[in-house]
Amino acid sequence: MPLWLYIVSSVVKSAIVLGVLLTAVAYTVWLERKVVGHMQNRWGPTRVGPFGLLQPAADGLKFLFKEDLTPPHVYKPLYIAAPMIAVIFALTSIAVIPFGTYITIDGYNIPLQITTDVNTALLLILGVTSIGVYGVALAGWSSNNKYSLLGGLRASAQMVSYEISLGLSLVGVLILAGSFSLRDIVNAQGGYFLGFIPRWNFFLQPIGFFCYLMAAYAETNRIPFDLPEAETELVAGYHTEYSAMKFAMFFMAEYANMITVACLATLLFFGGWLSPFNENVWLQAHGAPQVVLALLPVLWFAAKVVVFLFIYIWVRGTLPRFRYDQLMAFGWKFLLPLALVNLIATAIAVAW
Amino acid sequence: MISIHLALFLIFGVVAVAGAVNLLAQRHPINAALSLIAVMAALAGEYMLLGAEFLAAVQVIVYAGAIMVLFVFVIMLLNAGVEERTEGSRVAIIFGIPGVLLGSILVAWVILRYSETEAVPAGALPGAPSTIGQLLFHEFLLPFEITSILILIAIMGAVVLASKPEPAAGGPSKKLATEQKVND
Amino acid sequence: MNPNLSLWLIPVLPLAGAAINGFFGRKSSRTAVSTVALVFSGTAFLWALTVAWRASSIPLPYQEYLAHWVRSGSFSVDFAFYLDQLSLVMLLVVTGVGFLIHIYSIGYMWEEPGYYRFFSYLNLFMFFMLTLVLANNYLVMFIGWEGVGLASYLLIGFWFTKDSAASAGKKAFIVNRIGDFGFLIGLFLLIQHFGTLNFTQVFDQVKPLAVESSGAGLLTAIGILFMVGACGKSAQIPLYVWLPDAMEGPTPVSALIHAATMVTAGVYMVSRSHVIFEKAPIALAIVAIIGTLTALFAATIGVTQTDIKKVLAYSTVSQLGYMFMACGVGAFSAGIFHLMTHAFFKGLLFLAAGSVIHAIGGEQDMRKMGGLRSYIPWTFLTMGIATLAISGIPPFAGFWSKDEILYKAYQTSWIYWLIGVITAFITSFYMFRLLFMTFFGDYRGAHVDEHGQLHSVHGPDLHRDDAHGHGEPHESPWVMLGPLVVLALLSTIGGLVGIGNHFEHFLAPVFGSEYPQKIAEGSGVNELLLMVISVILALAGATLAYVLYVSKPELPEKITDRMHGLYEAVLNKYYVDEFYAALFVKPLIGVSTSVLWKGVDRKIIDDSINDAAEGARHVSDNVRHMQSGNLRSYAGWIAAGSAVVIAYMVWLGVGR
Amino acid sequence: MVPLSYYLVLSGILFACGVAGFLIKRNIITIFMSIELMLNGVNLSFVAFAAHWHALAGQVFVFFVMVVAAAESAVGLAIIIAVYRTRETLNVDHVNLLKL
Repeated sequence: MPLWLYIVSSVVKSAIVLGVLLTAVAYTVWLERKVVGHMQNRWGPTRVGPFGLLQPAADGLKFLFKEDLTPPHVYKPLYIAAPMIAVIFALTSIAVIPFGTYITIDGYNIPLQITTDVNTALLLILGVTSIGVYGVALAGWSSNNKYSLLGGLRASAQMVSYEISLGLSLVGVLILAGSFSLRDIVNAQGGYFLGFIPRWNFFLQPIGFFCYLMAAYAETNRIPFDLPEAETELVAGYHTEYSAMKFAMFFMAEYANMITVACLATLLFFGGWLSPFNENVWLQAHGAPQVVLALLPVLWFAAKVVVFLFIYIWVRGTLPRFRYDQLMAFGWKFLLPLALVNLIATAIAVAW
Repeated sequence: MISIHLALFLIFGVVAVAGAVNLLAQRHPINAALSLIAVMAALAGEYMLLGAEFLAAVQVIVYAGAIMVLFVFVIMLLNAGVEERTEGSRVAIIFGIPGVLLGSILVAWVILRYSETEAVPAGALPGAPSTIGQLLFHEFLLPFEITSILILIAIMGAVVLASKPEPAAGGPSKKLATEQKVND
Repeated sequence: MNPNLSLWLIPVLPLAGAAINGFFGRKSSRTAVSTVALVFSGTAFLWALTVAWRASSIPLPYQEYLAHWVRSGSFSVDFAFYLDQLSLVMLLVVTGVGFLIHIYSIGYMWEEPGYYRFFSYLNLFMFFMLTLVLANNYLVMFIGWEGVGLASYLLIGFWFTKDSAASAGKKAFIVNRIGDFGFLIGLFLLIQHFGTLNFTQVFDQVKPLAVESSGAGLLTAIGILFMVGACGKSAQIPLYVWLPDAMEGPTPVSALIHAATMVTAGVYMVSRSHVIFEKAPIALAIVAIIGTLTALFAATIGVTQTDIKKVLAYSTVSQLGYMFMACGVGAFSAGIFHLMTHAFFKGLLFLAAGSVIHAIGGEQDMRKMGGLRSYIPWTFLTMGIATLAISGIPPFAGFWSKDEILYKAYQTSWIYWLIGVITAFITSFYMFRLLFMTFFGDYRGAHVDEHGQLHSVHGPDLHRDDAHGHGEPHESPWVMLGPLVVLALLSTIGGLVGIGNHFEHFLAPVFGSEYPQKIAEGSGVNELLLMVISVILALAGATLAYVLYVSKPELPEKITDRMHGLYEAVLNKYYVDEFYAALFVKPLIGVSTSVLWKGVDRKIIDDSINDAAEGARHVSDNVRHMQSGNLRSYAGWIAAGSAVVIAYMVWLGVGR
Repeated sequence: MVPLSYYLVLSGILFACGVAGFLIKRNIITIFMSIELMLNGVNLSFVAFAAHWHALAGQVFVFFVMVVAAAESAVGLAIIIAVYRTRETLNVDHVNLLKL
């Protein structure tokens, strides 16, 4: 592949992914409001556009034009840097996530992924996620507000704790795939059990998936693990002192993280872009255009991600918040041992 | 012409050195911690250049993601402030910085003067996770097990040291959780 | 292939007895203590007999190697034993007489506190004496040499609560040290010049050397130094002064250590080193002169002593002089022969004296005895035999050995002979004086009514609780009389082995055969004449004693009155002790006090140590400020140190 | 292509900065971070040497260094908390009871 094509394709891919991602973030917010609204027997946003579809745009505009207040006794450099750190690292992790197979342009296979297939993609995502803690923690500390500080402390402790369970829950999948490469992991899930059940890791690793989901919810500070921003205790937690675009950045970071988690869940446990049905073979046999063949997996991928986002919102609308000690006890005394048992069982099974 | 490899090396190197110097210059521990994170991230980049992908990832996850989080956590917990200047510190600065400068210049000169100038190609030694794992669980199994015991001891030691003199009944403290993270 | 004689058992058995009694004796009954002591020393004696029997069938000398001791460069010393005819004789004498005295001691010491201690010491002495006798090199011999000194010290000071006993012990020890000093220097000379202390190796190297007849040389020096050591141990002029004082110890100790065995160690050592002495005529002459003079000198003192044990002590010194005289004239086998017979009769004399003392409740002054013949007939009988033996009346043991010595002395020089014969006359006189004063005439002592009162005035047996409660002198129990009888028997017939030079032939492998040939040359008539002269003189001495102390008891007073000055001098042992005190002890104490104690010890040693401590305190007082407790200063020091190391490495690298 | 010595120089500079930080910093946490900086400097030379000598063991060493550093910082920070609890200060110059 010539260098220019590499650069051009990278730039184009980055632009598309970023655009899609930000839009997705915005519409996840809309989706959440809508779903939660219906769950709570109300309508959610309805006024702006049909079904309130333009609501995200209105919100964005509002954030942009609101006055950006900076409280007087904050530690300014970090106060400003914190939301940036949060959003940057939230968006970075999407870079290594593959959305589909390849597009062939002029004889060159261009992977549907911003970077090339990195051998240690999963590790990079974990690393970037763990760095994401700094955004929350620094925001809480630099605000010079005790609620914020408590929120920041809670967030860092919580995220650091659940990161272990998160990592361990993935090791089972890694053992099955034998690689850190997300593409390899997805490809390892091709095929069917008994001819019709997709060979997804979910069916092999149900406990692993459960652990992953719980840890991921905690990592993203979502209900029922949203202690860092528990409004009944800490006003708004680490972003109490933030407003306008800075506040929006935290919001974006949170939803971007949700999407990353959903993508990972899809890739690791639900076959990524692989279809549950065998329609690709059928389509190829019937001479479907190449573009369709290339984009159909992306569609499958997106569909699965949306399902996960819906589950996120569903959980939010259903479950109450943990108490902090319950949260820690759950993480250390239940989730970690469970993930370990799962790991050992998987290792033994594979060794057999 | 500077190769991309050298350019990347220089970029990461400059970031690392800048972070290190900033660590010295900053008086607030949290800034120092952030500088150190920058150094570590830059070093992860250097590791990538040297082909040590796994180490680069571990560097980020363990150092930047766990150890430094722990530092930041403690700084926040103790609400560490700007360090005050004292007589001793001035003496240390007057003698320490020139000494260190002199020392590093000397070492650098010696290394550059006397070491072989054989170049290290980018990604010269692919430190893939699988090969590292092979090595770790075969040749270095005993050290690996010993370090795991070390970590276990460190966990218990940290819990004992950091727990309040009167152990509170009930679930694990926040501290416990944080220390345990190091096990990653 | 040499048979294994297990020589090591002989010394180790008494050591075991000493250890058992020493560690557990305090809590044990007297019966148990005596059983242990007797069993171990008796077994040693039996084993010695076995060894003697088996030794007749194997080639001597026999060596037994036990362990390394010193390994330093080419110089090495082993724990090893050596058995030849000489050590065999000594072995039998030591274990045999030692065993008899052990038996005797049971009766004699029964009432004493510290009974176990006594037997522990006694067994310890046996161990060291046997080590001395069996050693195959000078260093192991020296262990025994020092060990018997230690045991002697402990036993002399057995009644350590009594001042005179304690100081007598110290005196013995210190005087012995002077002798040991000479011995040690002799050993150093041996090491320096021959590189070994092993008897056989030393003698093999000495044998080819020329006789130092023209002037004094290395061997002469070694010989004289050895003689100094022997003088100390065997109580010869000028170091004899400790032996009379050693009589403060219990009588069995006097018999065993200060008559029969330990004091003869010097004679043994000189005989053992005969190869060296034979090459050094001057040293040999010195031995002879010292021996002769001591014999005469001690005998004259013996005439005036009234303490029964002191008389015997001077007699011992005198007899040892005889032995050295024999060695000095090259008649080593005669010396050893006399050593053996002397062990019998002098041991007997002391034991009998002990029996006498026992009989009259601790009295030692002969002036308070007399007429004991009828009270203690067995003691009288045995002591009479011993007296006959020491006086040289045939056919008792002393006659044969003394005659042998006098004959050999005559062959070397008639002066030795003359003095020897005069000494024999004096010996006969004072021994019969002792016998007559003790057993004849009327009992002059007080009848003991109140227990202990009399004892507190006299005698070393102060602590004895006189449980007999008698008013009359009484015969000793058979446990004491038994050894007396056995020794009397030996004193009677022990000399017969010397007839026809049997003993000399037996020892010939050790001492060589040159002297027997000389004897063959000498005329038999001459020997018979000398024999007759000495017997006549001995009988004359006995007769004189009878006249002075039995038939005309008032005569001695007159004589002493007339010869007042001389008598006083002799009575006070020629003022030798006082002379030594003035010449050595006082200046030594003065110098020690003024120079060594106040000068060296206080000013130099103490002050230097104190100053060093003070200085260290000052320095650390200043240095400790470096230890500021400031973490970063520590870090600075570490950094500076590592910088130095790095700089050094760099310099190494650059300078390469 | 980057010569090995460049990596070594970079590692040396980082190490020297760590030493300097250890010496001139007063805050005990910062001092701790300086130690981590030194460890990182050493790690870099390990990795560079591993690449240079084609010996993967160097990377494994770095792995161990990281593990030990993690244990060390856990205990160290716990100690710092304990010290702060009793001394109410993080300035090492004020924590100087370790003297006569």
